[in-house]
Amino acid sequence: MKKVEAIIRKTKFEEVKKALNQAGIEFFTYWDVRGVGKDREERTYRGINYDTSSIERTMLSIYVRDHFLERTVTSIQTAAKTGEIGDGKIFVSEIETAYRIRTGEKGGEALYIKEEEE
Amino acid sequence: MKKVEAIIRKTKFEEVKKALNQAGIEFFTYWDVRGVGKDREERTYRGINYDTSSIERTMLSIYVRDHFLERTVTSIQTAAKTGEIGDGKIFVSEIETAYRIRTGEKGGEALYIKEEEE
Amino acid sequence: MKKVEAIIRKTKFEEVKKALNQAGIEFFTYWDVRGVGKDREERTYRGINYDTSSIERTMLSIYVRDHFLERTVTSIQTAAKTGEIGDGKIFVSEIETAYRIRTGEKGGEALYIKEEEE
Amino acid sequence: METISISLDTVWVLLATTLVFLMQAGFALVETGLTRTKNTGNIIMKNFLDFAIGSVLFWIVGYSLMFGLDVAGIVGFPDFFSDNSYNKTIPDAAFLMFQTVFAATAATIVSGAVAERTNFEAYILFSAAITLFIYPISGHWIWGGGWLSQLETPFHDFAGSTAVHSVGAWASLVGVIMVGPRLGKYNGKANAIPGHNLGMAALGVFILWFGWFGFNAGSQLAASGEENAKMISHIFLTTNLGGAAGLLSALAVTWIKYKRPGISLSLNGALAGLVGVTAGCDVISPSGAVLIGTIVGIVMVFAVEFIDQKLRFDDPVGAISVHGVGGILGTLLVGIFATKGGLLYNGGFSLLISQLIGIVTVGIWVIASSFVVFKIIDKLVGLRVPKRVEEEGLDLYEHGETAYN
Amino acid sequence: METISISLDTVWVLLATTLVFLMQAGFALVETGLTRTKNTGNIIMKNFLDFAIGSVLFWIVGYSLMFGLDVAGIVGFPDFFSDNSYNKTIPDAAFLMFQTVFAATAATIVSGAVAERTNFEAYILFSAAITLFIYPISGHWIWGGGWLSQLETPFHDFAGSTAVHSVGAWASLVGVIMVGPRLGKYNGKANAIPGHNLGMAALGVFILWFGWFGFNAGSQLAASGEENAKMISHIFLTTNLGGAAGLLSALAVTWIKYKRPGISLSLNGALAGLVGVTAGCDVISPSGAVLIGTIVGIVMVFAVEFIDQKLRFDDPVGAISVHGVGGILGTLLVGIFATKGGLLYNGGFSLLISQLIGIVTVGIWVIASSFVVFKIIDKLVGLRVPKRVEEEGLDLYEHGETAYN
Amino acid sequence: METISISLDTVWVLLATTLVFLMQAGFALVETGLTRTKNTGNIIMKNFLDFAIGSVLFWIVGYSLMFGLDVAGIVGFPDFFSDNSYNKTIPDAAFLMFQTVFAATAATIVSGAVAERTNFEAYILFSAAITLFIYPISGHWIWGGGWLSQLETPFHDFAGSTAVHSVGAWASLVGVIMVGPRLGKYNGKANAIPGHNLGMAALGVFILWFGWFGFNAGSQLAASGEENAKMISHIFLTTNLGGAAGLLSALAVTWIKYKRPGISLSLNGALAGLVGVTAGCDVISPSGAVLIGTIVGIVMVFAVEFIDQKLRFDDPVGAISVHGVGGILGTLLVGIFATKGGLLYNGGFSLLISQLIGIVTVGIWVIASSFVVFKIIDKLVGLRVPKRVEEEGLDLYEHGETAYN
Ligand SMILES: Nc1ncnc2c1ncn2[C@@H]1O[C@H](COP(=O)(O)OP(=O)(O)O)[C@@H](O)[C@H]1O
Ligand SMILES: Nc1ncnc2c1ncn2[C@@H]1O[C@H](COP(=O)(O)OP(=O)(O)O)[C@@H](O)[C@H]1O
Ligand SMILES: Nc1ncnc2c1ncn2[C@@H]1O[C@H](COP(=O)(O)OP(=O)(O)O)[C@@H](O)[C@H]1O
Repeated sequence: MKKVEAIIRKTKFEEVKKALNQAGIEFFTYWDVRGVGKDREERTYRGINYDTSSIERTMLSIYVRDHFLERTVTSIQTAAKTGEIGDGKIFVSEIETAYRIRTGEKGGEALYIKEEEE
Repeated sequence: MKKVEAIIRKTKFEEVKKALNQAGIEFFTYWDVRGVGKDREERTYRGINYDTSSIERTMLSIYVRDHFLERTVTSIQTAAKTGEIGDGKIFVSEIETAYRIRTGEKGGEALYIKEEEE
Repeated sequence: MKKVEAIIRKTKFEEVKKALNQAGIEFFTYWDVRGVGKDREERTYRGINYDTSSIERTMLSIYVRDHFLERTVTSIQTAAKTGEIGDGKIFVSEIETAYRIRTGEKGGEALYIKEEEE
Repeated sequence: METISISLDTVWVLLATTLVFLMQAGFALVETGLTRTKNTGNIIMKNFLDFAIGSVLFWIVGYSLMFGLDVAGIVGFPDFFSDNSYNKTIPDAAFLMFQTVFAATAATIVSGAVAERTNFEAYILFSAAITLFIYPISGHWIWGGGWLSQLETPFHDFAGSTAVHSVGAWASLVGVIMVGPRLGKYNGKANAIPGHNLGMAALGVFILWFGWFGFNAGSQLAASGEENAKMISHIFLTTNLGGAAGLLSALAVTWIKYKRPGISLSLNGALAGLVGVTAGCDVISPSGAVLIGTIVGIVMVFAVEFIDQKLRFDDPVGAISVHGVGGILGTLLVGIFATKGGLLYNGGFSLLISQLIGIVTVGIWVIASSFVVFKIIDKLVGLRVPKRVEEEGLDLYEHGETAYN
Repeated sequence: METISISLDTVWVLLATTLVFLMQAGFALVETGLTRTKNTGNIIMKNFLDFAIGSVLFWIVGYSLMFGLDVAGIVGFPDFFSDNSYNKTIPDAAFLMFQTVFAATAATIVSGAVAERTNFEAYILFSAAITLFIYPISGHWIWGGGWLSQLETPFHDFAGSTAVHSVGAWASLVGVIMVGPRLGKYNGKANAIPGHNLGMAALGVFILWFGWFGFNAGSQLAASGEENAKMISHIFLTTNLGGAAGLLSALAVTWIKYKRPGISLSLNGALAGLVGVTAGCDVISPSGAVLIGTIVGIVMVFAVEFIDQKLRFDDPVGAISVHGVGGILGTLLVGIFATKGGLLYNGGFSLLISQLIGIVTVGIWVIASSFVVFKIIDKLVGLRVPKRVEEEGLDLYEHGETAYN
Repeated sequence: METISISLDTVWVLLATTLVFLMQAGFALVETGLTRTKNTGNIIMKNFLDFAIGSVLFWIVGYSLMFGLDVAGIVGFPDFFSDNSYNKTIPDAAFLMFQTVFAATAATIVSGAVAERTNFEAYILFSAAITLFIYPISGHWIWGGGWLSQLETPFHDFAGSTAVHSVGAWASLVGVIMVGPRLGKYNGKANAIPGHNLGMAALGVFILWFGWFGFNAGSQLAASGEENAKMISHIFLTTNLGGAAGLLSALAVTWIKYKRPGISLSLNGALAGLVGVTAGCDVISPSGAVLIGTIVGIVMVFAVEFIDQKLRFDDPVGAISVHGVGGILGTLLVGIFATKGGLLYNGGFSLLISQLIGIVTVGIWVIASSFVVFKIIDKLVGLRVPKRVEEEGLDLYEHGETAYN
């Protein structure tokens, strides 16, 4: 099982969501973060310039079974891209195990609705 | 050392916290996230229906020593369950190492107060 | 490639950011979290005491190439420390791979600007 | 009377009307501020509907029930769409408007008390009932020439500690009990469910205080002539001192009781002080206002704790304590502090007794009628939202819209 | 006229001025509440600048164009810095101030409609143009002694359903079309872009309603004498019932159409009802106000849907529907509901026809002049912000400051 | 004087009182908006306490010190609980109420300047001192018949640029220096600590502007008679133009200096402009108001930068620049722009000199007395919260309650 973390532009969220849905990824979690990166935008607050390079981004956290990994990454990659600095990153890491709280199912099963896939 | 990530209903937070405390887990971090899942609720904004399946959830991030893992998972599992769709998930992954900023302690030690356990 | 997660005091954010910059870490992502820990502060709302030990913290998430790991940890360690309870923790885990959305670059490359380093 | 006097009185009443109107915004802010994000939209809607429904129904029916030709001291003679003149000095429409914003105030008090778990339809129906007849009938007793105003020593409630605030509070009490506490409020012990935005609540209290000048001084219904000018000035002073004293005393109590100066209870203290001086703002001295405000502010904090933790009635915004306890005490203390007729000023007990009679009978009427109305509504549409809706928020499930995005 | 009457009239107009002034805050809150976090600072600034620029320019130029000596029924004779007396009863400065806050209202309507993607400089220039000559010229026709007021049956727009609200709405329409929709609003289908804070929007509506009492009743420009006292009281009543009916009817429509009582559209309903009764608040009966409010509230909801989903004009706050549809219908319905001269009251068609003439000609004027002004501005500085700026927010890129930190 | 005139004057003053009262909410919003989330509750409480404590203490003591029988030009004869009549025309209570809301304004200015690090108890004590004697004594010099009003060419401060605003600002200056900067504000360089909610701050500025009409035009203390009617209308106009010009000029400066139109400094600009015209709103022409507003708006921006970055006095909301620089300049410029007695109008230097004398002596008085008071408070309870409290927020540690949940 893999965890895919993607830091994307807030404005690209709807498109990424749609792309993920089309790729069969129906479940994920996301929240607002601030990213510090190259796309600095200088701010001025009451006469003080402060180079806050921090810009609002959305973090997606998606847990997928291994064979879903590729299409997840590709969907995000494609949908979140604008080609300009600041598009964000995708990170993949290993997850040992998963549980579905509602049923107590463990492992890969926790990630899909059994009846639906069969 | 393990990292337990749990995505739970906001409304279950207090119960989960209590359950974790009773299981001896006194430290954790949490924040608000939005979950995209099966429990879609349709919204209407100014005449446009938009199926936003995103519902507010709480993400817990708990770093535990291996022998604490089971009871952590069980506590959350039990306390966060309502049995209805949308209860959330628990994910476990491996953490290589940890540091306590205050003392610089490294590894497992960073996760408990030495004096207290001995 | 490693992922460094650090839970620090909100008030230490600016210093940590500066320290990271000086150590050559120009990219990271952060968001507000609430930490449950030892530094409980009792609250009273309309006559009810409720021991919410939860205090606002900042979570940093930094993905670095292996040879950057040490200095990343050290920078945070030093800059975020006050010596009082509640300074927070740093956790390190393994990341399998990374992608830069803008270019599609994969792996370590996704984490630095090639031209700059050469 | 000279036309210029009429004009000035009209201007006064109309401007007071606008001030009281804005109290609707004040209530909306206090109530949303002291509850949770997920129900913000719902509470806003309730406050708007209170006013809109109240404006229409009070005009059509309630107004005449309250001020129409007295029938046996109990109720005004119904006269739909009110084309009679119930006030001799200012134009009908001005008097109707002033009374309308008062009626809406009584209604809006309930919305905070039953917030975060009440079925939207049920609430609307109840809100309609309160402006339709609950408020107008007891209002008739006090202000419309009914039996309380015919007592030998007439019941004295100048601007409505009882007529408006207690009415809202009694209805809230019945509502809170019948709807039951919010999920998670009492499981073994009483839990704190902190409001989501104290800044909003604070702005609401400022706006209410602002509106209260119109509420109390506008109730003089006149400004022309030296007597009126003096009286409205006096009312400004007593009103303001009442609010200030309520705030300070509640703050002091929380500071002593809970070791730290509490924010949301201090805000409630200001409101309780204002409610407290409303009945007697015309007949008490400035010092009397400070004393009443202080007493009410202190008692209110204990009342919140008692109602919340002992009685376990879940009133998220403290409406029962602020408007009920404040309203009762304020009305009663007129019998003690009134410079004419008050116990302290050698007026004997007769005023105090009249006050007591008014408090009790209005209480009985509102409790009884509210109970019946809530029962009927419960049968019709159900008082409470389903568990899931309450958990995830009324905004999403009842309105399909969230307040914060 | 006696000096005391002048004084009372002056007090009335000045206090109405403060109420209308606060509507600027109401607009700012509604507009920020119904848009996104990232543009909050920008919208606030636009609302402040509307008022500041309007205050200065209207005083220097617009005021005389509107109220100066009539030139061929078309425009007032320009008289910079207005030291002439255009009103016989109250002091010049009072009349100027009252008219200034009206002019600023017309301007501010546009800011919501074109929010979230318009170049800040472009907006400022347009806002200047509207108070400089667009609003004053049609205003002259209606209130300044121009041709619409010289019709055999004069065009009746008591407080500005057309003169103020429709003017703002027509300009909004042109702006919305020329600036184009926000990124992501229409891609294949029409998407919802939910406002970021309905609590703000609700407070804004309460404040607007509050200010509307000054807007409509202040337009009487007098309070002294029995007739005036009756009239301003009457206006309070019709204004309030119009707003209430608009809210209730819009709520009902959303409830039926979308199965659930919509929040933001109900808020718009209250505003639409208020806009609707503005033209005729002096000549319609209370029941007429309820009917007009109801009609406008219903039509507004359909208008929002039609404009947004069929025409695909992206108006984030519904300004065109509220002020335009509300303004047109409200003005027209005066011809039907006016108790003197209205169709329903055996007045025949002549008033209705005058109303229609006024609506159409003002529409043509504002559309044409706004179009030219927007074209020129587009050439000068460009109407729209770059894609990147729109995506990341105008606050950050245009002001270098963010509203929430 | 006729009683109807008294009545109208009373109505005027009372309504102005409500407007000025609401400025408390305006200050609270500006101050919370420009500071951080973690201290929101604390700032709210400070604003409420200012007003509540001020209402009580000013009534008991301050009022007589300010308006009582003049003792050697320095102070009024103390007369506790003020039962003397200090104003010949309107009722005592009306005059007291109007003066109370003024006193509270002076006090509340300080709360923003020392926000986010001051010990709550210390602040309360200081706030009490300011309404108890600091403000009343200099107020007596200016408005209570004291020596400044006895100068050959009397010091002219119509509505309180010096008497209210500068007093608040001088006290702020002393407070800011003695309390010291917020942690993290200056480490090597001056750091930006952005306010948490510009929407709140903007609403606050709108509300302050709204209240300012009452502040300035209410200071006429009369509305009856043609002269008064003209004067209050004139004041409305100059007040409004001052605010508008301040906003526009501050905006222009930020745009030029920082390349982009700054939001929070423009808001400050409006306030500075309003402060600036407060002293002379009765004696300057509309054009004079625009000029004063413009000058003050420009200087204020430089002052903020200078105080913050050069002097390194940490004033989170810019109170010293807005109320101090605005107050000083505004008062001084009366000597230049007053249409009677101003330098530009051939009035020579005598008024200018009187203005200078007033500015300087009031400054000395407030600085000296504030210094002593702060020193004493520091000994008693300590001026500053512990490091940990400041870091984690005053709401949590001082009140045990957080504003946002
Ligand atoms: N190494 C990293 N660790 C954590 N977050 C990162 C890292 N690199 C980039 N990000 C996040 O991705 C966002 C966009 O990355 P950025 O480097 O600015 O653009 P690009 O990937 O186009 O070069 C940043 O704002 C930051 O939130
Ligand atoms: N694969 C996943 N990746 C990330 N988040 C998930 C994943 N699956 C579920 N979640 C989160 O858990 C929440 C509840 O899950 P859901 O599937 O709706 O209910 P259930 O687990 O009861 O079937 C979702 O709203 C989402 O936030
Ligand atoms: N095991 C853990 N899992 C998740 N978060 C933790 C854990 N331990 C500490 N934290 C986070 O770090 C913060 C500070 O830690 P705390 O234990 O209070 O201080 P210290 O590290 O100085 O002993 C906590 O508020 C919490 O957010």
